[in-house]
Amino acid sequence: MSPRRRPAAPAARQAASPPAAARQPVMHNEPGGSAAHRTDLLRQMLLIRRFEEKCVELYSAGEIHGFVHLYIGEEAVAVGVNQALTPDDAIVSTYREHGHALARGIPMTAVMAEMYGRTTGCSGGRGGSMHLFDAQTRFYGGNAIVGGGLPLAVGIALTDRMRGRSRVTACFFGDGAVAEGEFHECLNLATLWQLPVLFCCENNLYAMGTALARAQAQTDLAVRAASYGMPAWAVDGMDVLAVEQAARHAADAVRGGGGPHFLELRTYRFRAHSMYDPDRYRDKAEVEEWKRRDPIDALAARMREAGELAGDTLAAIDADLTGELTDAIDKARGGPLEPVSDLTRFVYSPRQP
Amino acid sequence: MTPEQARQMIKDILREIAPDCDPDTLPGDADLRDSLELDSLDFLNFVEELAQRSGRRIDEDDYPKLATLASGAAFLAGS
Amino acid sequence: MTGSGPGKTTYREAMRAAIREAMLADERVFLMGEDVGRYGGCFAVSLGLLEEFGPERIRDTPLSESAFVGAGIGAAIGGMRPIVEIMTVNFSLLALDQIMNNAATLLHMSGGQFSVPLVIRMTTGAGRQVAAQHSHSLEGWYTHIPGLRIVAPATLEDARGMLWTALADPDPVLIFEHGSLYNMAGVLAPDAGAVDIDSAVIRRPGTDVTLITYGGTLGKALDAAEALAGEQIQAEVIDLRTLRPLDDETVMASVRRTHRAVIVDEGWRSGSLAAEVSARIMEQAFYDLDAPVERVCSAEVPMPYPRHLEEAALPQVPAIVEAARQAVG
Amino acid sequence: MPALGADMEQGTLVEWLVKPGDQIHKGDIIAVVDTDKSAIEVESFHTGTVEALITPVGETVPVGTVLATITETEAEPARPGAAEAGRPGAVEAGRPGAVEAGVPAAMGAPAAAAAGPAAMGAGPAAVEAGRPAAAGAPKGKRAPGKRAPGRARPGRTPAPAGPAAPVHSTPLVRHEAGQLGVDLAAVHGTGRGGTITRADVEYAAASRRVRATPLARRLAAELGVDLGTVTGTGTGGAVREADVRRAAAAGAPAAQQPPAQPPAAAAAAGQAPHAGEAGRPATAGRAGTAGRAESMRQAIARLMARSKREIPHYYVTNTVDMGTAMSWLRERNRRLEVSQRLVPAALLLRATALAARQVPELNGYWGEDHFVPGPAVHLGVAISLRGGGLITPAIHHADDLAPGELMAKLRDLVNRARAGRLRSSEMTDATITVTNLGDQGVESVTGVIYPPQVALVGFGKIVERPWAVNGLLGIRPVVVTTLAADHRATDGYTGGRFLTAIAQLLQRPEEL
Repeated sequence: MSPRRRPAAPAARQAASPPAAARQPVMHNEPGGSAAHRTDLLRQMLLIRRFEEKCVELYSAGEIHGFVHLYIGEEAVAVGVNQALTPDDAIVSTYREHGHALARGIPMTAVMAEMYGRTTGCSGGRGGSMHLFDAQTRFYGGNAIVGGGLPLAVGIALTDRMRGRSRVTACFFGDGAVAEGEFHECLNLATLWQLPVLFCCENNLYAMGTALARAQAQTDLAVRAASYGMPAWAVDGMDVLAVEQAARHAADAVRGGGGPHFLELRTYRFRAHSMYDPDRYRDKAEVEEWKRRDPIDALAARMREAGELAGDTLAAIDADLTGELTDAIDKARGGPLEPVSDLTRFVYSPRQP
Repeated sequence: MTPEQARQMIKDILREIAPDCDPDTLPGDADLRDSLELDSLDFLNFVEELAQRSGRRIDEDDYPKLATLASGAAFLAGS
Repeated sequence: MTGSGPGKTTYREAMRAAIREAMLADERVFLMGEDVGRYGGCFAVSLGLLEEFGPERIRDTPLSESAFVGAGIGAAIGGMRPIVEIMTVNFSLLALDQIMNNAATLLHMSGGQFSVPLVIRMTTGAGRQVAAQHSHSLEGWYTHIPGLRIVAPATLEDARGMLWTALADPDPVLIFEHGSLYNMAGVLAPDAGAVDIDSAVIRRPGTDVTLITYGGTLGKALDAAEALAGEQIQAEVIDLRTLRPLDDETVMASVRRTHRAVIVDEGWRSGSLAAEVSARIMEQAFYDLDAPVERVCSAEVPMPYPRHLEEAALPQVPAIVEAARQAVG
Repeated sequence: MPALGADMEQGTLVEWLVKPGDQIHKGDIIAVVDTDKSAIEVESFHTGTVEALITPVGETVPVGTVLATITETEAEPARPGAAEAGRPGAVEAGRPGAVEAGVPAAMGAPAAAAAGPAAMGAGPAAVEAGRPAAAGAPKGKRAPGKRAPGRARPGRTPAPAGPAAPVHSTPLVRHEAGQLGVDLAAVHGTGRGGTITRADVEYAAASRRVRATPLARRLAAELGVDLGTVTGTGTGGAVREADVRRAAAAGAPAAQQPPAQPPAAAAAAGQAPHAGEAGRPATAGRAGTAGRAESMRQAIARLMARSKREIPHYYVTNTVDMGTAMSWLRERNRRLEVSQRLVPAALLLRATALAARQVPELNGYWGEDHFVPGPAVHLGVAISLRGGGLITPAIHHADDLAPGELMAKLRDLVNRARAGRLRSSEMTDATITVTNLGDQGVESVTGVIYPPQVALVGFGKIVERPWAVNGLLGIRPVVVTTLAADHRATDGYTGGRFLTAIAQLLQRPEEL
């Protein structure tokens, strides 16, 4: 075992340490900041958390397969950003997208069924964990090529722009994508054409096993986006209220014709890159440090502090979610498998006779 | 040997040499070699068998006398 | 738009007319690519269209193939009917991720929810001494990919008529235009319009051997057939037109008549489209073959610059004639 | 089961003439086999003890099947020139098609039994004889569990090769076999004591498969053409569509033979007399069944079509004064018993045999691209069978036989041919063939060469004609002699020399 390295300064300070609590937004200033809303945010984050935990269990039990990338620790990003989106808006996502999908409102039953490869899955079972799609909610996948979703988002936004529609396309991608050529091509193009794209960079500090500072010459990703001439700023991705606030601000601007905006959402994944990995690339202490800033615990604590969360509410929500989850798993297990005779469906569209 | 015996002997030998033919149906004056498609070796066999069974010498000069059933029987019965 | 002679039209003009017609007929249609606007298109296909349709619909893009091809895909799933022009097939490799991983797979990955009605046009092929990064015929690579439709107009009629059908197709269609064809001139019927993009056609009937080709080598195959006719060998020439999915029926029907096949393909021989066609003939018409299938392909070398070497690297009429003779015996 | 002809795929064992424990010598007749053509005696090529009879009487088995095993007591020295004798066969069998018939390559070519056909000669069969017959005559010990794989194509008749282990060969030969991908266990050795020679390996390698296009194969199957009889005009001699169509149009031949007659049925239709004379039960199948006649017809058709297709024939004709010869004959016969007498045909054959010795360019075979001289003069004699058909067994070393001996051989051969009792070697090695249609009353016959021989001699009827000698006209018996010869092998001049030789020989009958 080689000695663990801590990310070098100055990135270490910025990247590896959670933002100071003092920088957290003040609750009473938040838009739509009712207790009921915050309870809903808590519920959504918990739903994602419980879903992902269940995936670990099911994967380990051999019930679901493939590459499964968990969102545990990053829930505040998906839930926060989604607060700023309307049903007409679109989302282009990554392979770590269970949270995005659930936050977007794709039914848990459909997402779970997709894990099981059933026709009742949101992609009809064809996609699996990395390729969740849902036309209903304008959820354009589930893209498992790092950076591959950005051009799509640009194109979808181009459509809205050309059709004169006031819509936002939110494009999620990780810090790893910033190193891809497509990132730069797309930020350039989107700005050049003033397209309504909300770029949401989930900076969880690691491109798989490569720390940000080991891959990026400039680790302040918002700065790099800003260099293309679009508004860009960093947000504490462990604070769902902060994320929501930033996303609303950006989305409103995009919707209003302000061209693309860029959010660097600083977050952390608590688990391995994909289900299990040796985790040799980061320090256990670092993980523990970030876990102390668990976005769910953080929100619950603040709500309790504010007297918004009764003693048994969280337990009740949890029990509720567990029931929902059990139901989703039962439904997924009972869902039909596509007959092999349909193997080559969905390669080409059905032809008109 | 009566002509009838001679005729029967000739027929018997011909049956062996040409089993696909029935000498009974042959007109007495029909040319044996032509009718029964006997080649020179068949004919030689015929002559040899005839000489052996009848016990008489048959020279080449006698061959024309064996051309038909009638003449052959006459030849054998004669002498 | 005038052709090179009275009443004549060039391939380039036919293609331009097709784009123009599509733009007029469907407001969802737009053209984007490098230098399609002010420059008028690298091969002048879109000359004059910017002036007619404006910069919103004739979009010059930065040199970022992945972004603008991907944007075309996004626009297509968003509801538009984009025509994306890539200057040459060699550059298309910069967008291969988008073409392969998105255009060809989205319909499938989404369980049929998102189809990609996108048209990508690009120039392919050699013959203009533009050396090893602008000359290759890589359409065979694209024919490997399920989810794509690959077409190669080799005639004025197809240049004029394939685009509209491609735009009407719910799935991504790649149009490969051989660079040597743009100046090809001929008379195009005034009412020339949409043509199918499903079938191969027999460009010249014959009885003794089937020459199977497409795109830039169709002319060479026809010349070879003419030369063979002088030797009493009647060659049938098939223009595949659509390279994926292949029209097996037309090919096999011909091979069953002639019992011999020569495939002419400007791609490299190894792993080529010609190999695919040959394999299908073996699979489907083996017992009708009276000679091994012959292939005339490009030499396995990056395209050299000097004319004599370039000519030597490419399928030429004498080689086609020789291959046909070999097959006929 | 020996291949007694190119078209023979199977044979029915009619009778065993030996039993386990019997001492046998090379050349002994050990069994009788019924083919679609004739019952044929199978001779042993080895001296030894019969170990086991494997194929039971009445069973129809594919060519190449082991009939019996013989323990060799001692390897006899190979007949000098045996290898040479095999050569033409090798070449012949190497032709496309040898294997197509489904028989192991060694069984190769032409039709011996089936071959009788041609209006002429036992030629090709003869050629094969050296090799295939050997395969038919089981020899050596059969190694337990080690069955020599047949060279028949997979999926066809299971044809274990006759000769089985142990395989004798030199390291060089083994090396070459490895290079050529030849399984030595499946190769018949023609060398000393059955040793596999280099030539055997090359032969085996060359004869594995017919080169034919898929279309040609399909058409051949549809049209019932045996690809093995078709000459390919494609690259590397590949048989193509046009070749098959040509062959079909020329009346070539079903690839599949009708199944052999069950012995009992054959016997019912059989000819009794000579069977009895042979001292054996008349169970052996005999010529004359409809099925056999038909297949014989087909075999004749096939072979003759091939001959005309492949061989550029030229013809020369001569009319020979037979006055002296006939007088000599009459004088000679006058002194002899019937059984000792000669027929004129004997003189004609004798003259032909001697002429063939004098003009050896006409005595032999056409190989791939060159003439291969025959090892001796083995005179094929076309014998018409009662009930139709033709068979052309060979009189071996005919040039060494005096007219009386020749006559005796001829009578024996004709009797046995008509009784369906020919020997395999007689079916397979003629080097030149004679047809004599004089008995049918025709004046001349211009024949079709029996491939791969290069010459066919025809004699018409001996008739009296006005004849001028030294300016004086007289009546003389004359015979028209014709020669059909392969122009690839010889030119008309050679043919002329040959006919002249016959004419001169017939003028001095006392020296014959």
